[in-house]
Amino acid sequence: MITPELIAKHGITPEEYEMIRGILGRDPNITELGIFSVMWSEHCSYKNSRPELKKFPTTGEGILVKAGEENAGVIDIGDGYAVAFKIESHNHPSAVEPFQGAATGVGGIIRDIFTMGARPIFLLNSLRFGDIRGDSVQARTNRRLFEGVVSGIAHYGNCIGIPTVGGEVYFDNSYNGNPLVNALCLGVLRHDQIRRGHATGAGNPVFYVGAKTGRDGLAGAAFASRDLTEESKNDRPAVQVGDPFMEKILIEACLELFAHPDAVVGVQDMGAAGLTCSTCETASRADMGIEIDLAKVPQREKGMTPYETMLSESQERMLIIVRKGREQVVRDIFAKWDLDAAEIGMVTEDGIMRVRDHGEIVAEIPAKRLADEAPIYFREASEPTPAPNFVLPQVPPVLASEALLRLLAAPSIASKRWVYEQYDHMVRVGTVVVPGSDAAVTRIPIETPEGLKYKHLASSVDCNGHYCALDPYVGGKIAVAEAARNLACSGARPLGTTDNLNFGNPHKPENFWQLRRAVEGVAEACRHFNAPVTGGNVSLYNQSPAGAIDPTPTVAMVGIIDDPAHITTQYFKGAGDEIWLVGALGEGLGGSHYAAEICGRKEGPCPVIDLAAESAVHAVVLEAIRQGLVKSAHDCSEGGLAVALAECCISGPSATVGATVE
Amino acid sequence: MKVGILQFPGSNCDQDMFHVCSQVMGLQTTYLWHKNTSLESADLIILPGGFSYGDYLRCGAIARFSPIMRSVIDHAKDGGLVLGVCNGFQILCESGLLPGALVRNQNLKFICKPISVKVCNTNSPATLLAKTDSVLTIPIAHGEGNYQADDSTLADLETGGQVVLRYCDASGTTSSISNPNGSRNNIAGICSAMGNVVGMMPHPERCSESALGCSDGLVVFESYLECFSKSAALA
Amino acid sequence: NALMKARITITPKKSILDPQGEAVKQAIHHLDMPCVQEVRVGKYIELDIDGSDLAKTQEKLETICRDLLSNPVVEDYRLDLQA
Amino acid sequence: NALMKARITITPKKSILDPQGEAVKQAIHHLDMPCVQEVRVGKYIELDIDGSDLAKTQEKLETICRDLLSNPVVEDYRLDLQA
Repeated sequence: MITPELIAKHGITPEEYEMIRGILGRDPNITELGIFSVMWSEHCSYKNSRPELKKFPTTGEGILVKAGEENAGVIDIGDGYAVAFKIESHNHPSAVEPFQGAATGVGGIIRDIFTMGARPIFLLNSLRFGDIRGDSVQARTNRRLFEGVVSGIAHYGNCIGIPTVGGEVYFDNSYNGNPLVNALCLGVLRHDQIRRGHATGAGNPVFYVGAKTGRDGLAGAAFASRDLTEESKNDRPAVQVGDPFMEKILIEACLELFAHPDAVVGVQDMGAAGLTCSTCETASRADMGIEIDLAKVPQREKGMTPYETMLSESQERMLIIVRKGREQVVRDIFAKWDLDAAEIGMVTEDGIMRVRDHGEIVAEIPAKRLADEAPIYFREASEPTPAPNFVLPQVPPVLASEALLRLLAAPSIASKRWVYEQYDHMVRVGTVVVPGSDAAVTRIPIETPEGLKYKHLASSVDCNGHYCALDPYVGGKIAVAEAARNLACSGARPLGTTDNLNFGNPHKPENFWQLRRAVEGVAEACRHFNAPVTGGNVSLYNQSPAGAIDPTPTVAMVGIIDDPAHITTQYFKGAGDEIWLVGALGEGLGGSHYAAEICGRKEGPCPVIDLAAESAVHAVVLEAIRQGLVKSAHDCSEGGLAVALAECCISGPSATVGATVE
Repeated sequence: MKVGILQFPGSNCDQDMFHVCSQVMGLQTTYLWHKNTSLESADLIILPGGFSYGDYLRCGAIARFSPIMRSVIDHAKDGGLVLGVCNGFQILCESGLLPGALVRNQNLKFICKPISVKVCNTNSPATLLAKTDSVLTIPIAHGEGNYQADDSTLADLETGGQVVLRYCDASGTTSSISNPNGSRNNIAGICSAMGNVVGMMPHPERCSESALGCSDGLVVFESYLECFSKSAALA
Repeated sequence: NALMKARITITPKKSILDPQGEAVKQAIHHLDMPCVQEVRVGKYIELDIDGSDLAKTQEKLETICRDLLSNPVVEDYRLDLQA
Repeated sequence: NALMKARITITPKKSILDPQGEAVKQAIHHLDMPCVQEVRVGKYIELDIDGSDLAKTQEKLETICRDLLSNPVVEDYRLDLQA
């Protein structure tokens, strides 16, 4: 029986429930209510942030698949090749179980990439935790979360054989209890290999491939058709477990299948909301219907209800729309790789997502209205009271030299070797610049009429949460500028951007104001650097015990280095080289790590940024690199000029060098 | 010399090995799928790095029962050349082609970094062209590379000159500081009593091109080519 | 002095996906023992403990099993303590 | 049909370095239980087996324990089979 409490427990408002009754022309049954609740969640529908996301620049001459069209955007890199890349978050699962939460986050983003027909090439991640120093219970918890997340990412990436070549790790108490785990994957494909998630052609069979379905991720689901006794409660794991070994063979099997374009009509990975999301989105994109029977879905546990099967978030599963008559191609390939491949239904013309269980209808919903017409909310925004301005104390609390040492020891600035040495960052023999420099540089093998050639891609992920807390608009611009700066220092020009918007509860006007202003800042800077947004992710309701986390619009940028001779790293190469500062030094210390670490004050104002001056600096650096004048290039970010100089001296692989500066 | 590279479902470095053997060394190279039994008359069999069967139970524990391994064991018994790298080395130990076992790293963490190793014996097929006691920089990437064997096996390895590579520091001295994973006697690579089967944890295929920063690993592949052409001349 | 021995077995929770159990089951079937229906792979920890106060040690070990040795979100544990 | 249950514990040999055991011992000492002298961390495997012929199954399992489930070079195993 559908009661008001049950509707509320599904996160559906009374108004939304009326919309559902309007769409169906009747009351929904429990399975349909579950389907609407997951498809109209913020995570799937972006109902609170969608109006803001429209402000991102998503077009450009290299864009082959635009943001929002498919699972990931695709950008041309020349010679008939292209790259698909995207960043996604797994913040809340990682707070529950750091190892599996982070591991399944990596597994999920990899699926979004190879579902586009691309061979995954590398991974990046951006991690944020509360402070790990000291012996307080909170610090110990943060260390446990930090260690669990890193080893979870290492486990999944290392086992599946995709190198994690770069990223960033930040520590700030605004992330206490709510770590941020943003993972990026980039894949390579030829233009003719692009696969889309469309269920076209009535009568075409719908295949379910990959791991069996269990009750994974259902602990969050508010309802079980059986009463939720204590006993049945614990057979609902609170956590999805990733199986990287299974996903590796799923990649090989899928890419082998995609080499038969005549057999494959559409592909979609089962991410959040598993079977529900993949079926209705593929149908909706093609303005078609889809009909499946849950009795044919491979299941890992006995007696699963339709509600549980449709909402299960078991990992490593894909939905494939096959051309009628070519079913055997799919069965043979998946048999070779010892994977399940079950025909569970077919495409229909009536635009309805119809779900049966042993023939009996358990859900019947118009696919388009479910997938694309979630309610859109225009939340109220109001500017929070700005933080006080940081006034440099007359007498500096410590000697400059000691301040530098303390800054270099601060976890956010200190070397991340302990992290990236747990990631296999060399597999696929493509990593030209290993972690520890401004941007990772990876070579991409491509076949050309003249034989094997290499493209060189640079990638970096950045965001300074302090700045965004002080001024989300300027902070958003700086996040993009810093990513572009890192690319320029490596000799690369920007191609495209993907962003992961990590914010607090949108129902609080101050949080929503931060989201809006950050999006506007990121959008303006992406337009300025001609690096269109190819897609990304929104994660809201990120709260620490003290309130919303610092607004964190993580920005990842991918660029291309036209000539391998231009590949540049950040560390000084040898004595006698001159050191040049390009661009002027700012004045204030508002929002600086000096203010926070040494003076213990997280205060403003946020540093100013002049995008025109910024791109002029990038142009000068790139031109100098192209003329062979540059041995190394590094950007000033957290800790300013002093830390930047120190990093240039000590971050080289072999002997360290010194530097004298007037 | 024809090269056969084993492919298990969980292998990750098979494509890297293929790249170095065919593109860099220009050798005729083929993949050998673990469910088959034919080695397709390959002269050098390479068991690449990766997680063969998802590394459940123990690294290589399940892979050793693949049909292809029967043929590899026969190939080795007939004196054929076999090279196991990282997970390949673990499979060779599990299947009894090499003594001892690889257990969890002492710090319980996966380690991926370039590391110095000393060439301890230059008449193994993998180090024929290297200079004795020379120091090579070759990356390691493993979570279970801690070589263990009982005292008598260890003594036989040392006296029989079967230790091929040892972890050391840049100047070539072996000590517990320069030992990344707790391996006994800093062992990084060994060969069988007959010398034709070699297993090593470091990945030579990851440093065979200067474009990737270091080419110290090339000497391993060149040594195999040299060893093959010399034995072919004798036959 | 007196010595106690604790044997702790930690297994994945019933409905949690156990890829390792699955892989070992397949391998056992390949070694022609198809009659094996289910395989669960977990951890086994053995402790030698000084002292003889069974009750106090049992209580201390319960907390250690819960906080350190097992992850209650995904694993169950069984503790057997003997003198 | 009848079901048999096999419980297998696999522990590292005394002579072999057991990094996990060492690490767990340190961690337990940090949780102020210094009376723990020795810790060995191994694997616990549980099998549900169709059939009821204990002797034949025991013999088959011994080979599987030796060849697949444990590595005699570094590990010992104990097998306990019950109907």
